[in-house]
Amino acid sequence: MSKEDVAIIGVGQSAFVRGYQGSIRELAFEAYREAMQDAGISSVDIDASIICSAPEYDNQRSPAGIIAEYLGLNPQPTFAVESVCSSSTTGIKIGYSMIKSELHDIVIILGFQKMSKISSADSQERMGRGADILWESPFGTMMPAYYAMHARAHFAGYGSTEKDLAMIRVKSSKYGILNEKAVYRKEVKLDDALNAGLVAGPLKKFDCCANADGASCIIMASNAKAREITKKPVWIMGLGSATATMTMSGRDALNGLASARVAAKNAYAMAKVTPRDIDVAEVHDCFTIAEMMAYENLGFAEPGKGMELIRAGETYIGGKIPVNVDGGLLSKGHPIGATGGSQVRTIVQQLRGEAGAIQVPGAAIGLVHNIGGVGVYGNVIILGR
Amino acid sequence: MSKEDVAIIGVGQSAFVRGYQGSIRELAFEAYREAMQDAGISSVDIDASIICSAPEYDNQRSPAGIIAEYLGLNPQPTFAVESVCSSSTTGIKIGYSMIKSELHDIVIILGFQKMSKISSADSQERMGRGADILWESPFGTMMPAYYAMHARAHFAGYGSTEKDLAMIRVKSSKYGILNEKAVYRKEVKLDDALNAGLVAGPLKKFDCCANADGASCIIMASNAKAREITKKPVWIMGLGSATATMTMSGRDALNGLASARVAAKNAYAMAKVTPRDIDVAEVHDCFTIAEMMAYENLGFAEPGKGMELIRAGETYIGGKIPVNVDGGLLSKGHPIGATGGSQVRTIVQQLRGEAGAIQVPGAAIGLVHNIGGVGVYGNVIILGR
Amino acid sequence: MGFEKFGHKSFTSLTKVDAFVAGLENKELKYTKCRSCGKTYFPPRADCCGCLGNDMEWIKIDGTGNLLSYTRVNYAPTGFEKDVPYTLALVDFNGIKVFGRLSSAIAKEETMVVMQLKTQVVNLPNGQITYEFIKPS
Amino acid sequence: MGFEKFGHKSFTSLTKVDAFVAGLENKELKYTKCRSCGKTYFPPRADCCGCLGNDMEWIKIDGTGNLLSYTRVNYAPTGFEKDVPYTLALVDFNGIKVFGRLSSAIAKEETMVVMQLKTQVVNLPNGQITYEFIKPS
Ligand SMILES: [Zn+2]
Ligand SMILES: [Zn+2]
Repeated sequence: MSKEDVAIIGVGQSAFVRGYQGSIRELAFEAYREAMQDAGISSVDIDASIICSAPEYDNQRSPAGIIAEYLGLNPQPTFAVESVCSSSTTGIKIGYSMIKSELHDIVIILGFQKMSKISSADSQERMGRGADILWESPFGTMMPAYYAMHARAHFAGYGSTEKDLAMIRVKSSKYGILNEKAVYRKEVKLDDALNAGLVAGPLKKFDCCANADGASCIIMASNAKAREITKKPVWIMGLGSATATMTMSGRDALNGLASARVAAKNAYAMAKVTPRDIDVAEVHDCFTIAEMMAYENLGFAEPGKGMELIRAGETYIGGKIPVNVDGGLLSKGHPIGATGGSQVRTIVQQLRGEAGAIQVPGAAIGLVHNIGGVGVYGNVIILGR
Repeated sequence: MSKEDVAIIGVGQSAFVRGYQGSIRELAFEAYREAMQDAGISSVDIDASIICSAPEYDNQRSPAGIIAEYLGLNPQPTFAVESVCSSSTTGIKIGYSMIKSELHDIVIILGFQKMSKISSADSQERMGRGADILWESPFGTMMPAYYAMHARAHFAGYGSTEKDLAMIRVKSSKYGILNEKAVYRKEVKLDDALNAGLVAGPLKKFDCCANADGASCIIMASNAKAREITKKPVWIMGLGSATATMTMSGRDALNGLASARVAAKNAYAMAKVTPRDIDVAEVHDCFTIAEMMAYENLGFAEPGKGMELIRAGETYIGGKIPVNVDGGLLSKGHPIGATGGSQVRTIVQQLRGEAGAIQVPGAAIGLVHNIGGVGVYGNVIILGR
Repeated sequence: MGFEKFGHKSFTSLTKVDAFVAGLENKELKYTKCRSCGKTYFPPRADCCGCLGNDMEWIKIDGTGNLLSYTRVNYAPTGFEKDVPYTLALVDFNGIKVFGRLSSAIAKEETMVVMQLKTQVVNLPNGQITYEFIKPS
Repeated sequence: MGFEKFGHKSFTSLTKVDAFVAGLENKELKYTKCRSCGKTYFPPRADCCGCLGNDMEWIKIDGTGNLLSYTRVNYAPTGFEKDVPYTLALVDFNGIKVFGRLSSAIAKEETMVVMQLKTQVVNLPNGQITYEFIKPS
């Protein structure tokens, strides 16, 4: 039995693409339009908007203001939220609290990122400055390097291998091909993944997700409003959020993400369910190793046993716990602020039974795991129909 | 009788200075230390932190992560919030909702800004990019220009004058001299203000607040925790937030700020009080005209009658409605993300009877008016003891 | 692409309404109107927040408007220093409000709220294109 | 001021712990310890989040540590392109964990988790100062 305080009543997503030929407001509108049509409401019904993205990828500062204006959401309140790659699930948590606290009845969570205006090296420089600029960035850090250090620690501690990671990418590509909104829709075979060039050892090209431009929009409502508006509300059962130190020096170990572990524990406790109750999950696979760690941090496998899940195919549809059956970040691309909302959208479609070719039969409880930075921020959301 | 759901149990502020000789994490710690000592709690008591600032003034991206780490607030959740100059009162609203919704019991709102690393022209360029970069920034916009246009419209519509604005600055300086944490503590005489050089006509040098480096910290708690921790809780009675279009083209008129008007209406309604019930107010006087408009938008005066308040001295201590008796932004300086928290701190001290030389006798209900951009974002908070 | 040509200094190159620049090149300042619901937009938009549609008609802004407010700036943000002083203004063309600069040909002394103005496209020496407000002849 | 000298490329000049750079100039890598409550910090800090104090003692990191993890990067962010490839590492010195680069003198083949390492201060050709991890002699 789900908690039925706050529901998701509409979801939308733009295509995730390499170089979006428009402004951020126009990109945001694509997700907004789809979510609004999904919910069947109009802008006057919305009480507040929460705009989620990481700054410095676009010249427009304070994007909440201009996006709220473009969506027709004045004079309702708006503001921007950021926890890098987990910004839009942080937005979901805030949306929940604003509705549950009775400040607002209907809130939209709009996540977006347009990364294509800057080069890949500049993008890594920005992500590098999302690490500690006093003590780590001066060494030339970047996201693939941090996750590579986690991979190396996982290999050393548990005996997982490059092949295990490649198998995660093969699964991603199988489902990514089916996702019309994904940026990468080609098959990746095990040998392709294993033979690709090293980015940051042991991570190779296909272990890494691509930058992309994209937007997502989630519309949340109180129980009363949700009952009025939709026949298929999806309820927020559990929310967990946690952090770990930004500096690697402050971490106990690099073979998992402590923030995800704590966030998961809190989300399960709030939802009063266990990992075994989850029918379908979206996890933050910005790198293959991130999905491997998620298996363990979410309790789908014991610590160090995540590799057994992928080896046995248990995270495919039909397995014990289907994970990232929409292709995940590895195939969809990772437009930072939009990513969490896209994950939530996939789970909502699954719980409504509207997931088409990737439907997990009978899915009733789903989970979203969205990570900001290298586990600096961890958000876990449990949804039920 | 105040609502007693969520209280403020600790307040702190760094000195607001021209060029802070440290990093943003160290600046944040100064406000945090004072607030924690004020509340008499330790980091393990805190359930979540909300970090408020405008980006692009410092190379550190995703500052919430590094600041939460420096404050010793892992693994508790954190995230960044931005609504430019009103970021930290947006943080207060989110903190309220997280406590009222029972997600968390004790939350800190940490606002900061370090602006001194960049030149004044670069700072205006950034603020300029906080306007619509497609349709307004290409003309060379900046904050003083936008507020100057509001001043001109106010003069033309209501007959207010440059002298009225200068009188607001004179009041500010009278109280700013008494504020040890203010960046500007010299007397400004009426003639000084009237004879100063034009920045953007009709606004002159002393009509404009100065950039500053600073931090503020507000600690909020549930009723149960507040009762346990402090003998002088200050309660959140009302919260109102609203927006106006970022583009000037979308506004009905420039002689007031619609977002402040709507936010005030909502805050009064939630608090079940009227403007006449307010004993002391902190309003967002980034420019003198902003204080003038606030008088009217908050209902302290009828539209067009704000000038009568300052002419009659009614916004001094002893007047009908003392406003910005801590010197306001004009004297304290305006470290964007820290400003709202500093305003809240002043009102909390007033309601506790701890405001010293600037104490408004018997103050029981106070108001904070904090504006982001040129009225793009408006937050009004009503506090009661 | 193409939108980077607009304004004294451009901050962005991509928008779905870059036809606005083509309009300027034809000496026309245009707004958009939603063909589905009739809502009008200046600044022009590609999407209608009223009806969620995206079928827009471009219409020329004609005639005279009245000056709602203005300011003459003596300082400028980075990139605009050489233009100082210049006058920013908001002008109402029968409900369509347009933000821009006043022509430097209009004397400071004669500038006043409610004065009548019309628009004129200006090709700038740096190759950029913009519009400004001038006195009706 | 002074902190901009630290690292292959600096992102900031101001911190209250710029004495760290002076330490490097004396060939010493140091952490801080709170004189009030004894809590130790690397990276070094000016403030103690344990007791809210700010009276810190500087202590040298000595001896050998063990390699917790590492990665050899083939791509670099803007400003570090010429350094590629380089190896980032986290090394544990008896509970004090230090992030940095491995000396390029350590062969790729012999790099492995748990290998023993010590620190060495390095003056870079561009005038910057940093530290790296080397094999104990
Ligand atoms: Zn329409
Ligand atoms: Zn201590």
